[in-house]
Amino acid sequence: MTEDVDKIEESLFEAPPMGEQERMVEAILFASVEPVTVAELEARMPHGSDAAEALQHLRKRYEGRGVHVVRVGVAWALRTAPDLGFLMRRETVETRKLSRAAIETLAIIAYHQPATRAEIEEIRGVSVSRGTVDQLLEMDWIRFGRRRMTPGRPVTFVVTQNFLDHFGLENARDLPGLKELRSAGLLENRPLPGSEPLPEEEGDEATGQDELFED
Amino acid sequence: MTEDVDKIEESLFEAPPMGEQERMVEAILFASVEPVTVAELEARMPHGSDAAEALQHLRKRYEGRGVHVVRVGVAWALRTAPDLGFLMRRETVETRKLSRAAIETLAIIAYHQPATRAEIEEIRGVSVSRGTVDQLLEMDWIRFGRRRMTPGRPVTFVVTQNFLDHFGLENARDLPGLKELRSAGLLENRPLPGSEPLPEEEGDEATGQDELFED
Amino acid sequence: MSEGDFEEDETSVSERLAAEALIVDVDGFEGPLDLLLMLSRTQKVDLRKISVLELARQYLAFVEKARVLRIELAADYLVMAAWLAFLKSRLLLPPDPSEDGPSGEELAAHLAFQLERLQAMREAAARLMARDQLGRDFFARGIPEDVARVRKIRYSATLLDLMQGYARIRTRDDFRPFVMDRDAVLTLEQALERMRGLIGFAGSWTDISSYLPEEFTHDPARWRSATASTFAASLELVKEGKVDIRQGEAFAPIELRRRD
Repeated sequence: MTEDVDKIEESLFEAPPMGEQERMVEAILFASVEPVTVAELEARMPHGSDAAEALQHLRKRYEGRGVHVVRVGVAWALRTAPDLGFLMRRETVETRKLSRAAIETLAIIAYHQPATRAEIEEIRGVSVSRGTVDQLLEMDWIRFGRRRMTPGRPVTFVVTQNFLDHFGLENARDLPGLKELRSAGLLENRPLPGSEPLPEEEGDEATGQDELFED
Repeated sequence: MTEDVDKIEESLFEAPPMGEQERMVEAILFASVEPVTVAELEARMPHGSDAAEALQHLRKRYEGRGVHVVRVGVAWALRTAPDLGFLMRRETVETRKLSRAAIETLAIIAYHQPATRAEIEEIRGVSVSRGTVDQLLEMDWIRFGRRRMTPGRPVTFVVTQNFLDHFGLENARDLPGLKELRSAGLLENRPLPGSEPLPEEEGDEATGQDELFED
Repeated sequence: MSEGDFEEDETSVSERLAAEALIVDVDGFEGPLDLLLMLSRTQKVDLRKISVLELARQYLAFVEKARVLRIELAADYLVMAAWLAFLKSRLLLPPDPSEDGPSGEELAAHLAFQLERLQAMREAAARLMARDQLGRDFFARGIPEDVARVRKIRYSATLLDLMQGYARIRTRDDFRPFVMDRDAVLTLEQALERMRGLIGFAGSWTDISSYLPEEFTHDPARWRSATASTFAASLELVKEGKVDIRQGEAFAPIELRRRD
């Protein structure tokens, strides 16, 4: 430490060589917790130093490097090169189970497509939240189908190729029917009398499902 | 964002040129306060990158500069050149003053690691207070090593990467005077004549300092 | 402790002052080994050439003085004093061939080793602390650019989830209004009406469970309700003289037959 003080005092009379000044600017910019002005640099460097010139040398030295000397207002700082920003992100993938509402909405769309929001709500017996539909759209498991040619021309939803890929289905018609669900023990209760017949038991189902493959 | 992802995916097939890899290592080390391991570097760099080689290039490039590439155990970091410390008074962090007991305990662990509490006490001739060990653990300068395979399975202490970083050591073998102390037999665990030889004497000494580098 | 007195007389004024400072500072010592190391410095020789006998004398004199000044010494200082007294006797008396254990010289050598090792660790600690230190002499990046942790949430669902979800909706168990729950109940009237229509076919003994409505046999709640009401309806029909009813034993099937 005393040596350093000597060094400073010595240099009261003679500024260190520019290469040395550049090193100093580099170290100060590196270690500072905020951008540093030229005046601050000079206040910390040995007397007679020319921080502005040292900065220009340093700036040139870092051209094209992974780190740049950048101007922040009236001050200077070192920053990683913008094109390497992708290195500063660390992606962690977290797997979460889809909510029950989302699963049911998805199932209704898959079995009844094209399905309007009103139809989904009617089948589920509760309203479908915007978030649920948005989530499924965002996951690219459903997409908008053609509008219904009914009053209000409501949008319809259909499942996507991505959905089929995820569930290992050739097409949505491969979804197991209620009979299979029952034999798989998934259906313990019989459907209520008066509830809609299963899509695959009805003729219009075929036209519905075809919509998926039209565009 | 998506461009970056594309970039990464593209490079699954071809690693970027070494100059580009060097820039990446530079950017990552610049951005981080903590030393970064080669494995971490490679995990963040495009597939197929050779961070170890890029590090060697980078280290050479920073030779004699105001900032150095330093090795800390199995990790790497950028640190200002020690000769410029006098410029950084403003950045100096007041470290908690360590007691004499804490400093000696730290040195004994560093030079004898892995060291049990009993060994530390044997060397210092007094019991080691819980507070001393806790303080060193809290500063992240020591950590628990493997238990000794001796009766009672005592815990051992070893120094951490943070310790190496703080004292500018590449690894624990670089401790000042380590070789001399060892050749003078002063790192041996010599039991009191006539007493039961300490079981850990068996072979443990040889592995002692090396333990740090096993994991 | 005449030896201690003798030694005190022999010591110079400065050494006496040093010895007194030791006493006053007794709390400042990190145990008896530390004190011994301090005392050993008065011999002004390499630790390897130290006179352990002399050191033992100094230590015992110190302990004696502390006793005179009524300074409470921690137990480990006294343990060390006892050990040193033993060592001293070993070193001074001719070896007793009948006695086992290490010689005085061996014990003295070990003590010297301990002192040397402690001294070496002290010096190593000092050298360590004299190194350039992070945050004092060299510095890490002042404005770290933290790695943004992008947490990507991937939602998962299996085909089974999808099927179960759909099955759940189709059965509407969860969404049926409360009043609809009466559907799980077969009333006596309903059972009776049903039985009247079916009883004509019961020419031989028939288990009454075969009269349960088919759609009521899968759900335990409905099954219970239907069984109870069908049984009650059967008794009503027996009362009306339309059927006979029997049960072989407890828990055996209850059977019906049309009464002709």
